[in-house]
Amino acid sequence: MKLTFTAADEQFREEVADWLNDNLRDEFADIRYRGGPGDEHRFVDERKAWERRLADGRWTCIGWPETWGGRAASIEQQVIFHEEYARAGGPGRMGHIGDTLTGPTLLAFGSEQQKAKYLPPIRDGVAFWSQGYSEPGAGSDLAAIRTKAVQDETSGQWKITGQKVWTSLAHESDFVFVLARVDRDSSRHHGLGFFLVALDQPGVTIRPITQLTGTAEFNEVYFDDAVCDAEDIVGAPGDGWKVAMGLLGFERGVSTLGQQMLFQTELDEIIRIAKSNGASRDPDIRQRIAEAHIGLKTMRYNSMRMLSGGEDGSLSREAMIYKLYWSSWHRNLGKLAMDVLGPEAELIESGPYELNKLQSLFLFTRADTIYGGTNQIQRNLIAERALGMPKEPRGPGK
Amino acid sequence: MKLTFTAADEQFREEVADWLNDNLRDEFADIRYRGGPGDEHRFVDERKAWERRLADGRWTCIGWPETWGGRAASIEQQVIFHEEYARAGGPGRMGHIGDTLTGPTLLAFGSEQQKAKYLPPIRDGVAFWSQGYSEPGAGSDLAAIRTKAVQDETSGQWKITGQKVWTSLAHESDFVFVLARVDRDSSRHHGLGFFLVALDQPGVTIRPITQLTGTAEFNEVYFDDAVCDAEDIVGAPGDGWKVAMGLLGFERGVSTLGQQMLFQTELDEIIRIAKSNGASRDPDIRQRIAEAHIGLKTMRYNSMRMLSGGEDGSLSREAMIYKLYWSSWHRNLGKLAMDVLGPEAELIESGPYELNKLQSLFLFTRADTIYGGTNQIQRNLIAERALGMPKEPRGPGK
Amino acid sequence: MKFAFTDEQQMLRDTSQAFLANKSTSVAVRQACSSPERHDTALWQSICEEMYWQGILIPEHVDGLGLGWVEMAIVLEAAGERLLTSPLFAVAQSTAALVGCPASEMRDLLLSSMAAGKVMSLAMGNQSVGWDSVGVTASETSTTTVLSGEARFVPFGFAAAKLLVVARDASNALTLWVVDPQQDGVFVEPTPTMDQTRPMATVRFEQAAVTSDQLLASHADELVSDTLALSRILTVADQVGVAQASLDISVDYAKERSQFDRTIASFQAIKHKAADMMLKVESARSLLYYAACTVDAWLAGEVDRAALHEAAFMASACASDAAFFNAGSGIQMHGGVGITEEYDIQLYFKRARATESYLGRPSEMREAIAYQLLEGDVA
Amino acid sequence: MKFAFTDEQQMLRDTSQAFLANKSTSVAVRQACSSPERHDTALWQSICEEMYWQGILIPEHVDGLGLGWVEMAIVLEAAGERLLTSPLFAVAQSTAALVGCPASEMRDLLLSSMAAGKVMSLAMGNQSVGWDSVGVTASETSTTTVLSGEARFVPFGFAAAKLLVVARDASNALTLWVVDPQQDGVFVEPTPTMDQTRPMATVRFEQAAVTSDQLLASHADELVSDTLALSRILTVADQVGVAQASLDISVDYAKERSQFDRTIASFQAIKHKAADMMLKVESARSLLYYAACTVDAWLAGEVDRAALHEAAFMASACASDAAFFNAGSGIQMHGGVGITEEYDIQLYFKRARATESYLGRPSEMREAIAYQLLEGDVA
Repeated sequence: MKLTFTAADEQFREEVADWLNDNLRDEFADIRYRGGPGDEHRFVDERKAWERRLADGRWTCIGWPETWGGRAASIEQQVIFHEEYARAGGPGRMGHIGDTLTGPTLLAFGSEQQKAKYLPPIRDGVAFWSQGYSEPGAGSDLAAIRTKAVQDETSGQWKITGQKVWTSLAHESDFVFVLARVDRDSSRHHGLGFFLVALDQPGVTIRPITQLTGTAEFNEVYFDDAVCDAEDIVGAPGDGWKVAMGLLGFERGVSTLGQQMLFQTELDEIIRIAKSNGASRDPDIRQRIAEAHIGLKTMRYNSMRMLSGGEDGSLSREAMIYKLYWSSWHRNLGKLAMDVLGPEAELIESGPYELNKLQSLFLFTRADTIYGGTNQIQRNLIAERALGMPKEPRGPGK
Repeated sequence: MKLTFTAADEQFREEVADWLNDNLRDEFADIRYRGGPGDEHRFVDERKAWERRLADGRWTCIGWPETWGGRAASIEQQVIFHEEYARAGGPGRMGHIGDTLTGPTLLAFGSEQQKAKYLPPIRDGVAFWSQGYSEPGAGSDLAAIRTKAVQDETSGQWKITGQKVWTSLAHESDFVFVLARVDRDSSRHHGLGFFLVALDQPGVTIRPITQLTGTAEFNEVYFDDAVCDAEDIVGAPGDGWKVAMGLLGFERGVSTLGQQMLFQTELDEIIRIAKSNGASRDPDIRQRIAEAHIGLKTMRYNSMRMLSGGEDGSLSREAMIYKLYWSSWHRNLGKLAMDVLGPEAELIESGPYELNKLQSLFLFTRADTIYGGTNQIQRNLIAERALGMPKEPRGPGK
Repeated sequence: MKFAFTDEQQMLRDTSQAFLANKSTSVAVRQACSSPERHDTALWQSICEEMYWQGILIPEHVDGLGLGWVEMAIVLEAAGERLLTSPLFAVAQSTAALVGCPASEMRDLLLSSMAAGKVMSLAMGNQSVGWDSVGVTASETSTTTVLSGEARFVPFGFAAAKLLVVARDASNALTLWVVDPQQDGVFVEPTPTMDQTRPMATVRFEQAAVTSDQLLASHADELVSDTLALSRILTVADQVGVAQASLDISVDYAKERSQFDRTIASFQAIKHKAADMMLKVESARSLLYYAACTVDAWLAGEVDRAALHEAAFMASACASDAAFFNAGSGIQMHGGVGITEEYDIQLYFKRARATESYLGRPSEMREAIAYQLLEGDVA
Repeated sequence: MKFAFTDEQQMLRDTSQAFLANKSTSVAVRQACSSPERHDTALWQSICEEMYWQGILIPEHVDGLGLGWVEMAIVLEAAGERLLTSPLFAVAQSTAALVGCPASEMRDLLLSSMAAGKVMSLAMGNQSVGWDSVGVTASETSTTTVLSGEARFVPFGFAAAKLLVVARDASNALTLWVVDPQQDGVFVEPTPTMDQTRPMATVRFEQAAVTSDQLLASHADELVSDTLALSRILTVADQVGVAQASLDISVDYAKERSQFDRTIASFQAIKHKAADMMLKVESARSLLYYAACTVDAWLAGEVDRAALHEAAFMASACASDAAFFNAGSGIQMHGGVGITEEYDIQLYFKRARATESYLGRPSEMREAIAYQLLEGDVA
C-alpha cells in the first residue's frame, strides 16, 4: 500500500502537463474551465474542435488498446491524465461518452465490424455519442422500458419506436445507443436489444427539456420507426441488458478522479469567496467547508481503493458507494456555495435564468442525486448486492 | 387562538403549587426529581407512599370523572397540574399507567363491575399496573401476538399462556393488562382479547431484563396457565385489538406536557454545565443547545395544538408526529449531554454501572426511539394515516 | 389557553385558500413572474378590494381591519402555499414598521393609504454585507438632511408608491423616513433574483434631500430591531405554506408515479421522507402560530421584547429548515421531472432557498437563541 | 501508486481476524472487563508471544518487527471489530511517542522492553480541561526535578510497567519523562468508565522526583503534538473496526428477525440505514489507510507535518462519526434487544462513544481542518 507515483509516472505527468500547456491556449483559451456540469451546453463547437486537437495529440481514448489508436494507458497514467487535465482547466469533454462508454462497450461486446466502423471516429474526435436508456415510465425501474425494435424479416433492418428521456446533449450528438425491447412478449430485463443508432435521420425527433435553470442540456428523443442496420445491434437480440449493465460498470472508472478535480475547482472557488467576504468567520460555514474538504479527500481515496483493487472486475464495496457519495457531497456543496455567498446568492446577472456558475451548481446538483440511479436506488443496490439483504416483495401496495 | 390562562386557571395553579409545596417535603424530600426516565427503578416504596399522599389530596386521577374520585379536570387544569408537578420536582409517578391508561380504558370500554373493582384502588394510590403488549416475536408487529387465552367451558375462567416482554416495572406492580389470542385460528388483529390479570399468582413468572445501563426496569413476564376470571376481560373476546388501540390513543394526552417539564429540567442541567465548564463557548455545542431549546418549545406548542383541537377524538396531525418528535429530540439531548460534559462523560462514580443521571439519560434515550413503536413504525403510521400513502405489499422478500 | 383557530380564523383560512387556489395557479404564477410588472396587478387589486388582506394589520381608525397576527399568518401561509407573487409581504412589513412608529399625521396617512391599496416597501438593510446591516445614512448639511447609500432586497420596491427608509444618522442612531421613489436622488431598480416569485429591488440614494415631515421615527434602533423580528415572522408564514405545499404536491406525485409495479408512494424510502417532511412542517406551523400569538401579546403589553425576539428566532430557524428540506426532498420525490421547468416543485424550492437566507440563516437564528440562553441577553 | 493491501498485509489481516474471532469472543470480552486486571492477561501474553502485535511499530534493532503503520492499522481495526480489551493501543501509542524521541540508551531499552511484552502507557493530558491540555509540571527544586499534577485517561495506566509522562517545564516547554509507577510520589488509580473495554487510569504526581536519565525528550512540543496526531490515527483504526462490526452484526440480526411476515432486512428503512452505515465505514476506512500511508511517508521524510496532521484530523472526524453512527443505528436495527445487556451492539456503542470524544470530537477536528484551509497554518 503506497500512495506515491513512480518516476516513470511522474515523467508521464510532465508530458501531459506540457502538452496541455502548449495547446490549451490561443483559440482554446476561452474554453478553459468551461463545459462542466451545469455548463455542458456552452461552447459546444469550440469543445468539438478541442476534441480534434486532443486526438491530434493522441490524448483521446488513452485507455483504449493501441490497435484502436489508444495508448493502453495504465490506471496510474489515466489517473494522472485526468488530474492534469482538470488542473489545466481542460473543458468538459464532448467526447466523454464515446471515449468512456461506447468505446469500452464495443471493445468488450462489439463485433469486429462495429469496432472498425465506430471506434476510429470516436478516437479522432469527430463522432459524438449520447445514451438512450431512461424512458418516461422507466427511470429508477430501468427494466421497465417499452421502446421496441422490430426487425424487418427480409432486410434484417431494425425499426425502433418509442421515447427516451434525459438524453444528455442529444441535439449535439451524432449517435445514440438505445436499449429497446426486441421481443414484444418479454418483460423486465429479458428480450432487450442494444442498438447503435444514428440521430440524423427522419425517424428521430429531439425535443429539449427545459430545466429549473432555464437551460436545456437534456432532451426527449422520440423514435418513430427509426432505422438501425442489422449489423448495428451489439450482442445478440435479447442480450441488451447484459451489454447495458456492462456499460454501467464502465461509468465508475478513472474518470471519477477527473470529476473530483472539477469538484476541487468548485470547492477552491467557494473557499476563495468565503475568505474574501468574511463567511469564513462563520462557525457553521467553517464546519461545512471542512466537511466538504474531507469528503473530497474521502472520494479520492475511495477511488484509489476502487482503482487499485477488484482486478476480478466485480464491483467492490467502495465502488458501490461511489455514486451515492459524490451525488450527496456535490448537492451539499451547491448549498454551501449559496450560504457562503450569502444574500448575493440570489442575485442573477440580468433577466431570469442568467445564472452564474455557483447558482447553476446549486440548482443542477439537485439532479445529481436523481439521474444515473437515485440515491434511493443506490441504497437498495448497496444493501442487496454488498450486504446481501433481501429484495422487497413486488406488487402493488394497498 | 390565545396562549394565556384564565384567572380561574391561574388560581388552580396556585392551589396545586401550594399543595405540592406543603407535601413534597419531609419524608418525601428525598424523592424530589427522582424516578424519572432511566431512574424508574429507584425509590419504589417511597414513591408508592407518595401515591397515597397524592390520593389523600385528590391529586391522583384528576382527569377522571368525579363519580370515580377524580376532579373531571379540564385540559387546561391538567396541563397546569403537570406543569406544576414537574416544576416542584414531583417524582416519577408509580401510578402513571393506572391513572392514564388503565383508568381511561376501563372508563371507555370496561363493565360497571370492572370499574367498581379496579378504579378505586388506582384512585387511592394502592394498586399499580403494568402493560403486557409486546412479545419476543411481536414488537413492531404488535398484531403478531401469540400469547393465548383459553376459556374453561364450565367456570368461564380464562387460562393465559405465553410470554410478554418489555413489561415496565412488572415486579413492582399488582396487575398487568394482557393482549392475548382467544381464537387459536385467528391471525393478526382479529380474535384477540384484552385481559386484566393479577401478577401475584402461581401462573406468572417475572424475570428482569438487564439493560445496557446495568439496571433492570423492564421484565419478561411468563404466563403459564395464569388465571383471569371471566369478568376480567375488557370488551368481548375478540375485541382486544379495538380496546388496545383505544388505550394507545390515551398515551398522547396532557401527560406529554409533564414529560416536557422533565425534559426542561434535563436541558437546564445541561445548560448549567455548559456554562460552568466552558462548553458554552463551543459553536457546535451552542447550535445544539439552541436546537434543543427550540425543539422543546416546538413540542410544547405541538402539544398545545393537539390538546386544543381534535375534539372529535381522531388523532390529529400534530398528535401523530409526537412520538417521533420527542424520541428523536430526547436521544439527541442524551448525546448533547455527553458532549457538553466532554471527557468527564466517560467517568462513572465507582465500579461498572453506577451511572450518573446524564449517562443514564444518554444510554436510555437509545430506547426511546424503539419502544412504544420504533421511529420506523411511527413514520409508516404518519405516511399511511396522515398522508394516505399506501401500505407496503406483504409477504417475504426474496 | 386555546391554541386552535377560532371559527372566524378557520373561515379566513378556508376562504384564503379557496381564493388563491383559483387565482394563483401554476400558470398564473408563471405569467405574473414574467410580466413587465413582475406580478399580476389585477390580482393585487382584487386582493385589496375583495379580500382586504392588505388591511389585516392596519388599525381600524385608519381604515384597516385591525385584526391580529394570527390572521396575518393564516393569509401569508396560504400565499406561500400557492407561490403568490404579490406585494402582500411588503405591505405587511411596512405596516408592522409604521405601527411601531410614534403617532403622527404622516404615519396615519401612510397607513390609510396602504389600506386603500397603495404598495409600500421597507428599505431596511444592505444584505450584501449582512442581513441586519443598514447601508443608508442620513446626514445634515447646512440647509437640509440628505440620504445616501444603498438598500438592497427591498421587497417590491419597484412597485412602491412610497418607500420607508431606515437610515443611520450622524449620532449613529437609526431613523425611519418616508420618501417618494420619484423624488430627486432616489433610484429604484428591480433586482433579478433566482426566485422570481418574490421580486426585489435595489434602492440607491444619492444626496436625496428629505424634510422633517418625512421623518417617521428617530432613535429607532429598537423599532428597526423589532421590525426585523416581525419581518421574520411574516416570512415564516410564507415558509410554512411553501413547506406544506411541497409536501402535498410531492405526495400527490408519488401516488401517481409507478415504478417496479408499485406506486412509489408505497416505498418506505418515500413514505419515511414524507413523514419527516410532515413532522417538519407541523413543527414549523406550531412555532409560527406561537410566534403570531406572541406578537399579539407583545403588542398588548403582556410579554416583553425578549419573548418576541425569541419567538421570531425559533420560528425562523424551524420554518427555514422545513421549507428548504421539504422543497428539496420534494424534488427528490419527483425524480427526474423534479428538475424540469414544467413542474412546480422547483419554484417552491427556489422560494424556499430565497426565504431561508433572506433575514438570516437558521444557524444564525440558533446562535441568537444560544446567546439568549447562555449569555442571558436579548441579541 | 497502489492503494491496496500487499499479499503480506492481506495475510496479516486474515490471521488477525481469525485469531481474535477465536480469542476475543463476546463471552471473553465480558469476562476480561469484569476481571480484577480489567483485561485477559493470558490473552495479552499470547498476543505478545504468538502474534507479536506489540512489536509492529518497534524498529528491528530493538527487537521489534519494524513494520509500518498500515500493518498497525490492520491489527487495531481487527481489534476494534472484536472489542479487544488489551493494552495494544497503549503500547502502540507509547511506541509512537518513543520512536519520535531523540536516540538514547533509555529509549532503546524501553522499546525493547515493550517488544518483550511489557506494557507502557503514555500519560499525556488532563482531559477534564480539554483533550490537548497537559496537567503535569516539571519543576526544578534546588536539588532535583519534581513532577506534580495529574494526567487522566491514561490507557491501561494501571497495568503499565513504565509510564511515559508529558510535563510542562519552567520555560513552558513540554518534556517527556519515563517514570516507574512504583516510585515515590506517583499514584496510579483505575478510572471506571462507561466503556469498559478500553480501561483507563488516572495518574497523579505529588512532588515525584525524577533524574536526568529519565528525561526522554525536552522541547517536546512538536513531539507531543505529533504523538497526538498519531494517537488519533491509532484510535481511528479501532473506530473503523467498531463501525464495521456494528454494521455486520446488525445486518445479521436484521436477516434473522421477522416482523410483518418478512425479515426486517427486507424493509427499505432497514436496508437504507445499512447502506448508509456501509458508506460511512468504507469512507472511514479509506481515510484510515490514507492516514496510515501518510504516517509512513512522513516517517520517511516524504511529506511534512501539515500533511500528517491533516490526515489525522480528517480520518478522526470521519471515523468518529462512522463508529458512533453505525453503533447507534445498529441499536436501532436491533430494536428492543439492542438495549439489553445480553447483546453485543451496546458494547460497540459504548466503545464508539468513548473513542468519539477521546482525542477531540469530530466538530473539533473539522474546525482544525477549517483552520488549515482558511487561515493556512498547521493548528
